Amino acid sequence: MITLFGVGCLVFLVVCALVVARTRDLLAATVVFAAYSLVMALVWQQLQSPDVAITEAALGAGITSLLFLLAIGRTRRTEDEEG
Amino acid sequence: MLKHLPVLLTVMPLAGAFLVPVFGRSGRGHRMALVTVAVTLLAAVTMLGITAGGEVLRYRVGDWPPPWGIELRVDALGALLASFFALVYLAVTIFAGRDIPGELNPASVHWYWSLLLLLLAGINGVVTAHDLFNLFVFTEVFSLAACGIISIRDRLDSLEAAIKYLILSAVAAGCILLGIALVYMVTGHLNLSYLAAELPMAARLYPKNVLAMVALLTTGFALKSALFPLHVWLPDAHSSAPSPSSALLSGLVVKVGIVALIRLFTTVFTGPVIAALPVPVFMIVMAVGGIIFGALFAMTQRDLKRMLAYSTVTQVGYIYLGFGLLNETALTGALLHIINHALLKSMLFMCAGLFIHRTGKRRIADMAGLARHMPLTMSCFTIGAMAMVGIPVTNGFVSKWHLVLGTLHGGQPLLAGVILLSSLLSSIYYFPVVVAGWFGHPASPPPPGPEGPPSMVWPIVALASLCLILGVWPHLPLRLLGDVARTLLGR
Amino acid sequence: MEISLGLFLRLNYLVAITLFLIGLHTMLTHSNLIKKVMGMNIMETGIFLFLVSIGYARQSLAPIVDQGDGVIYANPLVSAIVLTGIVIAVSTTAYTLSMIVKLYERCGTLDVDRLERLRT
Amino acid sequence: MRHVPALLLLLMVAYVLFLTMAEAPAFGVVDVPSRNLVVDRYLDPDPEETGVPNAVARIIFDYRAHDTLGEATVLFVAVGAAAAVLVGRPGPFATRPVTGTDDPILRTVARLVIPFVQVYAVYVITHGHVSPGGGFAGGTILGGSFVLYLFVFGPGRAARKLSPARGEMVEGLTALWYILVGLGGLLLGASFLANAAAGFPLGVPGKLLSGGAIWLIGLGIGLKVAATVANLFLHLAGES
Amino acid sequence: MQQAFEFPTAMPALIVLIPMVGAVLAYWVGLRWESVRNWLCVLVAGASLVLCLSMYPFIREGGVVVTRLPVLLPLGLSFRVDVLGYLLSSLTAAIWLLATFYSLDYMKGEHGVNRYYAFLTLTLSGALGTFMAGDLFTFFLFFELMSLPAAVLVIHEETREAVQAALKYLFMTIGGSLFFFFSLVATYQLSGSVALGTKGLITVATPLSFLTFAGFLISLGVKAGMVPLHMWLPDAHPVAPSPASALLSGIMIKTGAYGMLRVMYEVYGLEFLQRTGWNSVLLTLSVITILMGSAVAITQFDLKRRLAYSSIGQMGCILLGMSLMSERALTGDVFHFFADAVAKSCLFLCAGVILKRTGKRDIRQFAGIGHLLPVTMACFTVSALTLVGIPPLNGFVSKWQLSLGAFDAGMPAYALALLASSMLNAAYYLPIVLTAFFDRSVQKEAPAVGVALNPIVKKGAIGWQLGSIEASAIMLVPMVLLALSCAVFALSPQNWPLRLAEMAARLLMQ
Repeated sequence: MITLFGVGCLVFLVVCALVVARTRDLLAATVVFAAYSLVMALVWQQLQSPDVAITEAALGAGITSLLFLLAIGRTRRTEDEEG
Repeated sequence: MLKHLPVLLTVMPLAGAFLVPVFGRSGRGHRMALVTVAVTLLAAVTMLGITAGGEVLRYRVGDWPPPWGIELRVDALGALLASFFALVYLAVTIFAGRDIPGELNPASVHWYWSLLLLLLAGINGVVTAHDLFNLFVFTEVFSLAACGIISIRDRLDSLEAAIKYLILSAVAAGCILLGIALVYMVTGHLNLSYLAAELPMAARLYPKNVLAMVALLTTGFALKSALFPLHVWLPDAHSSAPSPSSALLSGLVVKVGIVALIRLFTTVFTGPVIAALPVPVFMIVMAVGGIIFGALFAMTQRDLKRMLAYSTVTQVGYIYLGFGLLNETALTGALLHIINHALLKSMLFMCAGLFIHRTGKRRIADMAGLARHMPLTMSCFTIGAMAMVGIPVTNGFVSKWHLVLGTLHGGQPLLAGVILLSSLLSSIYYFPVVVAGWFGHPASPPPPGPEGPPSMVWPIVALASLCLILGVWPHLPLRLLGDVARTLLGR
Repeated sequence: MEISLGLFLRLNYLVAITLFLIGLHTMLTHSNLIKKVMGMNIMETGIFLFLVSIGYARQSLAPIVDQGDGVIYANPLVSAIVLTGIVIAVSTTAYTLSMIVKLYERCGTLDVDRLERLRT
Repeated sequence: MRHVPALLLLLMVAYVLFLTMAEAPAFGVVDVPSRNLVVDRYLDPDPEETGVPNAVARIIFDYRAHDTLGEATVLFVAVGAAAAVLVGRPGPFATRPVTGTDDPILRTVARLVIPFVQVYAVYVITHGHVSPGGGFAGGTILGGSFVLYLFVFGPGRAARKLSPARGEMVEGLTALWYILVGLGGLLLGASFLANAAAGFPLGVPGKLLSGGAIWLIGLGIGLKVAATVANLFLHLAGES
Repeated sequence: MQQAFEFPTAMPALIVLIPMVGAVLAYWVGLRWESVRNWLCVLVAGASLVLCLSMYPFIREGGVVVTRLPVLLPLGLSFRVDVLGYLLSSLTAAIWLLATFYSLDYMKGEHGVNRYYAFLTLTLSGALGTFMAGDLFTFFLFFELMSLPAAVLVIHEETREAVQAALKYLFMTIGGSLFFFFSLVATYQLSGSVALGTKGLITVATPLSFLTFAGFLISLGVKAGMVPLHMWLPDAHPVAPSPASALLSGIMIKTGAYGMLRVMYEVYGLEFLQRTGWNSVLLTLSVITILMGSAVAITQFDLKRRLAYSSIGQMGCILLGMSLMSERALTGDVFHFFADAVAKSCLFLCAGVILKRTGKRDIRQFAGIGHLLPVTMACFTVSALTLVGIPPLNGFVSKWQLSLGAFDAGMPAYALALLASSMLNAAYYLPIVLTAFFDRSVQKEAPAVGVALNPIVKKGAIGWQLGSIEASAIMLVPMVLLALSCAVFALSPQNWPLRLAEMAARLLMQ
């Protein structure tokens, strides 16, 4: 796990988390979140636990991002309220 | 068959809950829920019969020995709690039969019964669990189910309260899971007894780790059981929920977190290193805060259910105070108060529910003269109010007696003062409602017809009379809880 | 120097705790409900990263036990716990988002402070 | 900044946690306290106890099957409660974004892709105890194929394919299936959710039908998760 | 110390149980037959009086009637009737009988009568249980059983100020009982038992025992109307129906003083109190209560409020008698229980008649009502003079004994306090009597509307100008009996209550 790729993934995760936290546009946050989940699935695979990797890919990247998209579709896209 | 009772206690409500969406669509859901809860009550009472002698039922799920498989353990405390919780559940389910169709839209009524059974399964799961991760999973089950029965009311304030409750409960779940991860990292076990064996050695090697773990687990379960500074979600959640749900939430759900903490602190965190941690002191401080602020806030409420919700914050404070003192009498008082408050607060919320069901009004000011056309419900509410204040004939008095005696055993007369002050404060916000009810003059003419459908009135009367009976002959639960407290602290 | 080397060797734990804290911070301080749910997910995946990192060993293989003995496998119990955790996280997210959608239908806003003003 | 108390709290938590990490057992080494007798038995090379090579599947569906029952219940509760909320009458700010498209490219591609996704999903479910994957991942993929159908052909046709009532029924039955397998173990003389001890045929490890109860539960869980995901998105898309 | 031999009979439990069952029966019967319920209540009160008196043979040689019911509640109930308990419970039952008899006519045509009778009888059971309690826990239980139903009596009129007064009464009573609860638990913690009758449960002066005595003092002080804690009394008594306020003033506030007596003499013991300086605190408090109560009474023009403040003054005298800690003072004190109970209930009953017949509450309008209500005002005068302490009446006997006690205790100054109390009593009672009989100025307009005129004393028979509008016989008989008992006992050679009081004092001082 102490490979460059592993460390790179971890740093990418932290950056993605910060971006999701900071951005005001929820759609962008969802896309970054999907990327975050995918890289997280990669990290699981790095940590030698494939079961979790597949589940994270299917549930995290797939379902959760879809849920966020649908929720934003039915509510509002940007975070701060104008008016 | 008796050997399998511990697991059946959880599995039966689950099976019932899964069957409700299949068969319970056209109104049969309520009957299925009733049958399931009755059977669970039967199972719990038989287990109480077995464990009353001090014997502990150990059950290995899947026949795997403890550190590998999951073990369920039911002692006298677990059986007693399960029995009383199931009893309250039966009363509330009967009450909900006529109350829910009025309050919810027809499409989601059958889901209400399913969620009700899932909540019972979650509670029984936590009460019987003897494995840390299993405890976490069933804590999540009952948290989500509790949130479900709030949001099912589909009004703005219910949804907002449910979301706030769920997010805070998710934070609590995060803390608990991180706590479990830390404890697994240093001990390698999840079964509570093996954990207790490994913990002293681990505490010497990784002291900060154990400190963080204890703090996280306590915070998580305290948040789930609305201990004072972490109680912000409770008033909105318990007042905007449908009445039977608020009865269950205030009566049972809030207590399960405390039961889990008591089980952790008396079986796992018993080593010398952890005894040095000031966790009980923090609990007492928070409890005192909860007692005082709960009472003060309750006095300023105009809505009856919000007042009852804030009163729950006070009563949770009592239980944590008794638990934090860690001496035998105080712990007996705390455990007895868990049962007494479960009976009392669910009965009071059901009374409030019946008042709202009849008159459609929720404000205390509208309670004037209610007893003229609802004498039975009002007298049950009066018994409940007297028990909350701790008048001698009621069960509230018995647990207050042990709590105050416990504080004196612990050498803290000041805490006894806090308990008595809050009893006075609770009389100040309960008795005006009772007095207005009996002697006030109703603003609008009472609706025609009897006091309320019998299926709503009789559970209230049953619970109220049980409160009185437990007040006059408290020896059955008292003797059991005395032995349990001795064994729990004896270790 | 010794502390920092120790910390670098435990980079996984560090990142896990950082993700946990970012998630917790987002949940507690952001006023938009959907943003809070995202924070919840980040917090939970942070804990899962911490959990799986506990079970990892260098040169270990995936816990499919078919290479005979003398081989180091990753800790399967941790994966089982994380699997259950992920499903719980997703269920909580799904349920919260459904409530948020319904709340938006009722009052047209997702901002917690605005909601507070609306209700009182 | 009115979030100062929250920040202070977080700094305290961060400080304690990082200190804990500094002195925690090393990362990636074998002699950590968590590698003890518990894990050695889970990784027991000759699988005559559970009959499946995938150690994680052993734990999920056999050693700690009660946890997975709890977790399947959490899924059931979440989607049940979500359905109970979403069937409510629409409020003033209601919007219905999912309407399905009549774009021929999307429709034909979808019609082509969905069967293959479902085959792959069935593969992942049934081989859960042999290779990585398992009920949850496979179920999600199966559910995902239904969601694809929902997004492309709109909630109306999707509801005809799998109506919410029938979806809930499937959910209930498959969850019940899990309990029935558990009760099977109980009725066969062993305890609830027992596998080898209750005499389920373990078959040849590595083969498809090996693992006795594990295989049955895996199938049940797969179907349940698929039904749950489908049901959830049907409600979220606002089928009423 | 001669250990009083105990007679294990179930009599006390029976005495307490009858009114409880009676109350429930009365409420249930009252829903249909009014008169049957009325006579049932009178019967129940009479029965408890007879049963109380029937305990005399045991009590005569200083014996004690004991009943133990270990099964109930966490600590079990026990009753222990010694001379003091016997005297006060018989007194309670007697006055309750007279008040119930009186309210047969007083409550005719009122609203909520069924509730009134049921709770009146229930409060009787509470009062009797309090006087006959064998341990502090039973005392606390029946103390509550008496206080809470009494709130229903106070709130009977259901007017705004009735509700306010009842709420204030409730909160102060509950606050007081919580202090008692704390002391009860602390006593159990300090001495391991709460039983009365064993001397000196708590003898070591620790901070907790200090707090415990303070708790007892505050809780029983609230009930007895000690000055800083008396605020509820002047509001509650005027609002309640007259027979109820007669019982409230006559009996119920005495339970507070009785509790103090038991706590001071049996739970703690005299030397402990003297050593820790509590007796000086008690003495000052009682003097303040006397002076404050009587002084404010003078300024009150509502008759019932004046009587309420007078009760506070009288309770001050009783507390003073207790704190002097000499045998003769104690005799006078116990006798003053008797004298004040009789006189004060008679005064309230008279006030009730005045209110019912003339509709007047304000003393300044009482000009000439002596002629309208000759018998009532006669009883009023006799009772008033008793409380003032004029020689031939009970009041003088108790004041005399109390003063002697003060001299025995070596604190003659407190005899002055008693003298001052008598003079102040005179200051607020005599004006009423004078205006009632000798003020001929007003009295031209007709008495209150709708008052049935049934003249007993015919016009001109003994020179009265106007036909009297005297109350019916049912209301007059109890008043006359009470007034007579103010005089009869003092005049009769062997003053029966006084002898009992001496026995009680000797028992307590052992």
